[in-house]
Amino acid sequence: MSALPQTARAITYREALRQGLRSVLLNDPDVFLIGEDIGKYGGCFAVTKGLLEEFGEARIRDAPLSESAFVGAGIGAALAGMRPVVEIMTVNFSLLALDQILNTAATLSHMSGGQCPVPLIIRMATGAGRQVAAQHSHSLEGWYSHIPGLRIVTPATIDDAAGMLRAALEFRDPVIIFEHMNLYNVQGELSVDAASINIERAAIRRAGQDISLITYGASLYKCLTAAEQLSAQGIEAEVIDLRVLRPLDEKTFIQSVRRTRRALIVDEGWRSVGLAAEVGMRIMEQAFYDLDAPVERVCGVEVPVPYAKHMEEAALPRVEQIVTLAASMVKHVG
Amino acid sequence: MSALPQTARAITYREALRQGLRSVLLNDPDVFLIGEDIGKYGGCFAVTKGLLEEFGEARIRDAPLSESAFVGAGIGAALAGMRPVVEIMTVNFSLLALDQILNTAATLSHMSGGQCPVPLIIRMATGAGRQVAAQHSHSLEGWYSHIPGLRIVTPATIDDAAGMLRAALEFRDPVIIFEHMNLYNVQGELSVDAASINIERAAIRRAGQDISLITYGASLYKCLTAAEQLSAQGIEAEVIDLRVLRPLDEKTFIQSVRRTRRALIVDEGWRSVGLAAEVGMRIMEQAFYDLDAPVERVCGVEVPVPYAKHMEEAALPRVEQIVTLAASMVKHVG
Amino acid sequence: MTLLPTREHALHLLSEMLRIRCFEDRCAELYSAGKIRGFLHLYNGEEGVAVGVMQALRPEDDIAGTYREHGHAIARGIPMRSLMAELYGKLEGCCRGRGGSMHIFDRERRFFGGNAIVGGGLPLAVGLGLGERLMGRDAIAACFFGEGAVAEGEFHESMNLASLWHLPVLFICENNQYAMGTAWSRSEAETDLIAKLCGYHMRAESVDGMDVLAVEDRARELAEYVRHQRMPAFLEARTYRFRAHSMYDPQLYRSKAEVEDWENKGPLIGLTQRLKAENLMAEEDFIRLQRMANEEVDDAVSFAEQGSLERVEELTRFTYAEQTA
Amino acid sequence: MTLLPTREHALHLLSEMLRIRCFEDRCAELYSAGKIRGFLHLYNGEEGVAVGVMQALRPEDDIAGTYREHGHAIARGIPMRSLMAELYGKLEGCCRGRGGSMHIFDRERRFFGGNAIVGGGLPLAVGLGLGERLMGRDAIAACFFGEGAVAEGEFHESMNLASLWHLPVLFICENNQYAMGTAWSRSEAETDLIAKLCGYHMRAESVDGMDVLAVEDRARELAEYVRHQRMPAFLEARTYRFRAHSMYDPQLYRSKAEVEDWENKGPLIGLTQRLKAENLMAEEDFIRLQRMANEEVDDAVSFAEQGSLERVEELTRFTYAEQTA
Ligand SMILES: Cc1ncc(C[n+]2csc(CCOP(=O)(O)OP(=O)(O)O)c2C)c(N)n1
Ligand SMILES: Cc1ncc(C[n+]2csc(CCOP(=O)(O)OP(=O)(O)O)c2C)c(N)n1
Ligand SMILES: [Mg+2]
Ligand SMILES: [Mg+2]
Repeated sequence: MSALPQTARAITYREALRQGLRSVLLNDPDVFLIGEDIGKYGGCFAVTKGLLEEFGEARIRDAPLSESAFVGAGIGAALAGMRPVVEIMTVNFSLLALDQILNTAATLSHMSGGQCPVPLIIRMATGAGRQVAAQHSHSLEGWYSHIPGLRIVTPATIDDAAGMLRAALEFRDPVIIFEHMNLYNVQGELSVDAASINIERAAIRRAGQDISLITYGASLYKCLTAAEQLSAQGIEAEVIDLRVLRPLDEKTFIQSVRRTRRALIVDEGWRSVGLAAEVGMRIMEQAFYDLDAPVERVCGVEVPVPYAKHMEEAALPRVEQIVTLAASMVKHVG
Repeated sequence: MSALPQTARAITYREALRQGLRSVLLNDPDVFLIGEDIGKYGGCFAVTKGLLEEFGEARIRDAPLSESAFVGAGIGAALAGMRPVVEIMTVNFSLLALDQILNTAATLSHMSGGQCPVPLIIRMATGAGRQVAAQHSHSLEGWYSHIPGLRIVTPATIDDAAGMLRAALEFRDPVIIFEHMNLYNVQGELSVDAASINIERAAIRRAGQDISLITYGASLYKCLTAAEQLSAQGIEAEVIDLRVLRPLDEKTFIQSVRRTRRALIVDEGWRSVGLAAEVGMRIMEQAFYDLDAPVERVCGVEVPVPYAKHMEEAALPRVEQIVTLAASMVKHVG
Repeated sequence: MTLLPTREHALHLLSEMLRIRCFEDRCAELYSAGKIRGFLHLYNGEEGVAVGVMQALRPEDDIAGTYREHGHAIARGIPMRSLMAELYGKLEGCCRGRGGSMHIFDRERRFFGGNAIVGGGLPLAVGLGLGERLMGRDAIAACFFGEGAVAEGEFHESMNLASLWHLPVLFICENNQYAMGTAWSRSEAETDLIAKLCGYHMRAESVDGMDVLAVEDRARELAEYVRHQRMPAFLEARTYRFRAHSMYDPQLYRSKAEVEDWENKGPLIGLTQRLKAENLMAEEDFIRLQRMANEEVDDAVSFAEQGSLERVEELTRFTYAEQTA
Repeated sequence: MTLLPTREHALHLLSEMLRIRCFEDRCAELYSAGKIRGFLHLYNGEEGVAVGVMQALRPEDDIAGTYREHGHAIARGIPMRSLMAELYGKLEGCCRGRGGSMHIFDRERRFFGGNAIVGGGLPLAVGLGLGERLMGRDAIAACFFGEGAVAEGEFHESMNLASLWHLPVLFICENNQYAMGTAWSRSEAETDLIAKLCGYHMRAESVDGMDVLAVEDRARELAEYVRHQRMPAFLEARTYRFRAHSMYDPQLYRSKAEVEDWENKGPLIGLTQRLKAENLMAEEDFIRLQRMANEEVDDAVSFAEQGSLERVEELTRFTYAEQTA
């Protein structure tokens, strides 16, 4: 995580998320929160800590363990005119609510001929790296981005953590915000006014001309570190943080690849039929003749994430893998 | 559906599935069926009709509407030593059981260090084309094939409908069999001994040297029809039926593409982050230098499938689209 | 036996039920004629439930129905034209032809579907109730669902949440005794539905769903309770569907005699007989109402026939909301 | 008050509980020392439930636990060595280090997890019961779960299915009154769990989970019922967890006094006092048992310390079964 600047006024990603929540709660009386243990307990990852005391039980609603019902409750409340922000502890548990998310939230606007958009925000933790094993370590945000009607965002930076929620509320669509578990403790400076954060564009986090490293979420930091190491070898990588997985901002990465002529995609999700395949395929479709080498991907290995540390590490994208593959791609062809 | 031969001894896809079920019920006393309305009602698509009368209530178990519990019941019974075959009426309802499918069935074998494989078969209907609208028309088989630990198969032919179940029972893994709703009434001859059907290899359904059309499920017939039309234009398309979406048999299509140097993927599932992206990306990774043109895809449009016939048609891959795109790809380069 | 209301109201109830019956019978014909496609689930026999309950609701209340929701939609006042046009897949349909029979929406009338996932409307209705509560309005949410949904996990979660959070939701279980071909007793270990409800600390009662007056009576009382106590309530309406589950159902699971038995207890027959017995209605009144209903359906059909088709260029429109917040 | 069993059996129960307590306390230390990682949920205070219930089960019976399952695993007879090695992530662990604390499996002892999805083990246990029934064996399935799972849809579906299908499943709800920070009364509209069960037509009762003898007594009776009647039964064990939910929990939701109160009612204290009062045990017996437990844990720790690591080349192994059918 060293790539993120540590400054005197640094706050954690967790605090940035909390500031984002506080500010929308303060600004919009229709915003309220639902989730398991977000109130009295303070949030399973402590993101919502203190909000119950500040905003009260009506707006910070602890829910019983019933993911399907309380996501559905969010959908209904959104239809009634409120702006619910629902927390599901981790993406693994969201499978219990998938019927409501896919069959209802994502579908109602179109199916009703535009009458019933569902302005619902869902936040969930995702990702591995804390040895919490198979049933708590999935990275399904890429998988979710298959679903039309949803907007999928993956804040990786402190600014995005603070500002994406407000930006999401500008839409009247269901938006899912995926927070990588490994980022909560990351520190950084809140550098911009949250008002300028959008959820429509990817961001170039590092400029370079030799290869495009395309990524999102916690893998951004692995790519930035890899880019530093590549730079030491004389290879300048451009690092693109997709930020929004659906609708995908292909313009930013296609333009980058047209310049660099090589792309490596880094995605913690399982490799097959994942987000990396989509990014690669878009490049195939739109920049094939610009490529000097086939697009490659470094992804999560296709196994349920194991507990043991060395095995978990082996299952996730590693900096050294990125560096080696990127270097070989640049050197391979002219 | 004209591409499938109609003969005197023709049976329907539905009958072929039923024969497959009967034969495993007859051969293996541990096989039993669970599902909603598979018994008294005769199956919502009439696949299981008559089985209750023949095999009795203990082996043909009508389940109440509780997808999660009865899929879980299948998992547990499999662990106890039985060979359950669970029917979920359509893939849309399977979302209610996704926790059991992903967090348990797909995960147990690896997570338990190999102690607890889950030899469970799940059958479900998939696909659009019958104007049953958004909540009954999803094609999520490609999406499911993201999940390690599952085997995903998509019988498209009469032979596969009859034989894939037996082949699936040869594995001790969870296997999901996706039956496209539009195929149930298709007729054809049962041409081979079901014993020779495997669920490991893709099949070349039509040989050709100018372009590879890569597809599966009901779209196979669209591709075969398109191939005939292309042939009239002097273009010989090879048509590949993937048959198994996970683990993907890439060898067959990579070899084909190496020969034809062009590939068009046809997939009724939504385009982004779907199976077609994976196939395209594999070609990128393994046959990039053999390609004369970028791989293209014809997929389901990214909307909940609408009810009105003309709109539904517009949302699904069409023969004319395949023909036009394939022809332009062949003419464009080379 | 519930007291008879004024003649005017009684005729209104009868007329509403007749309108639904006529609409449904016509739908069956139109389906055979290939004008309507997809899955079609008709409400014949259950008209007393939708009509009875709807009397207790106000325009500001929210409604969630099932895929067997033509009756709810008509009783709620959605114009037959917009409904029929929807079944025809026409642009003039309430959902511009995107929804079809199982997905009727009318935001203006606060009719939030039409849901083809059994049990899927329950969490949504809980949310509508929550929304109303948080918005500080005194509207309530009414949720119709079949008894088949009771076995689903979403039922359980929704009952608990509505009760725990004191939400103004009126749950109406249309217990027509079959879920497709599965008899109630073959899907539930405990077949006394009201006994089941004791797990949720919620006011609950049963009513004869074939008696529209009884349904109205209980719905009014429960709706008032929900509205004023801001607590959910549960009404089981015992009813029966006269037709097949959908247009594909050979009905192997029940006997003709059983169906006929129930037909004789039908909601239209019951009310008609009572009104005639009490001299509140003559045969010509009935004929007039039936004719009016038929004419309304005729009009809806010709409206639908003349309707236009959405342009296919609009296919992806509304996948995302057109307006931002 | 339940009658005391033989001295030998009483000491066995005490010893089993002590083994669990020692193991859990050591786990807490090892977690602080960084030897164990991930989420760790300890069973302190609830030992009477696992130990009491396990007396009623036979080697051929199936078991499904939760992520707080060290106690179940130890009481079932899974060697501490293989358990501790698993917590260390070592190849010698029961799952070769792939599972960790929340995912303990031991097929030989028919211990089917370890499940980190709240409620996730319930459908699985229903299936184990179904499997036993269909295989024609007289084994039963025992399913442990926390009271937090009761609000989940999977609970409802599983209760209904087990009862409807007459499956031999013994459900044991470990009601320790909190699901993470959520008190039972804040998650359930109806807080009488046995009343809730009336919706499933299933034999159900509550027991003081702090009294291992009472738990054993009720579990034996219900297990016999399940085994011979081929019907499910439900046991609520009222208990309390002494430690935080997991290693990350500041316990803002309950007072120190409440915890202390319950500690004084602990299952170890209770049994120890009774045995001493009845002169069935002397202080040195207790000390001996404790020493033995400690030694067993010491041994398990050194076994785990000396364990090896799975080769990373084996990462994808077991994603699919190695043997075909
Ligand atoms: C979750 C889910 N599972 C299965 C189905 C298929 N299905 C459609 S209607 C139906 C029966 C529902 O019965 P009930 O709830 O009693 O309503 P009714 O049709 O009797 O009005 C079934 C099983 C579905 N639509 N949704
Ligand atoms: C479906 C699901 N939702 C949320 C969680 C997060 N979670 C883990 S344990 C827990 C509390 C469960 O409480 P209970 O069932 O009472 O068991 P206890 O921890 O008290 O033993 C929660 C909410 C989860 N693991 N699974
Ligand atoms: Mg019904
Ligand atoms: Mg608890």
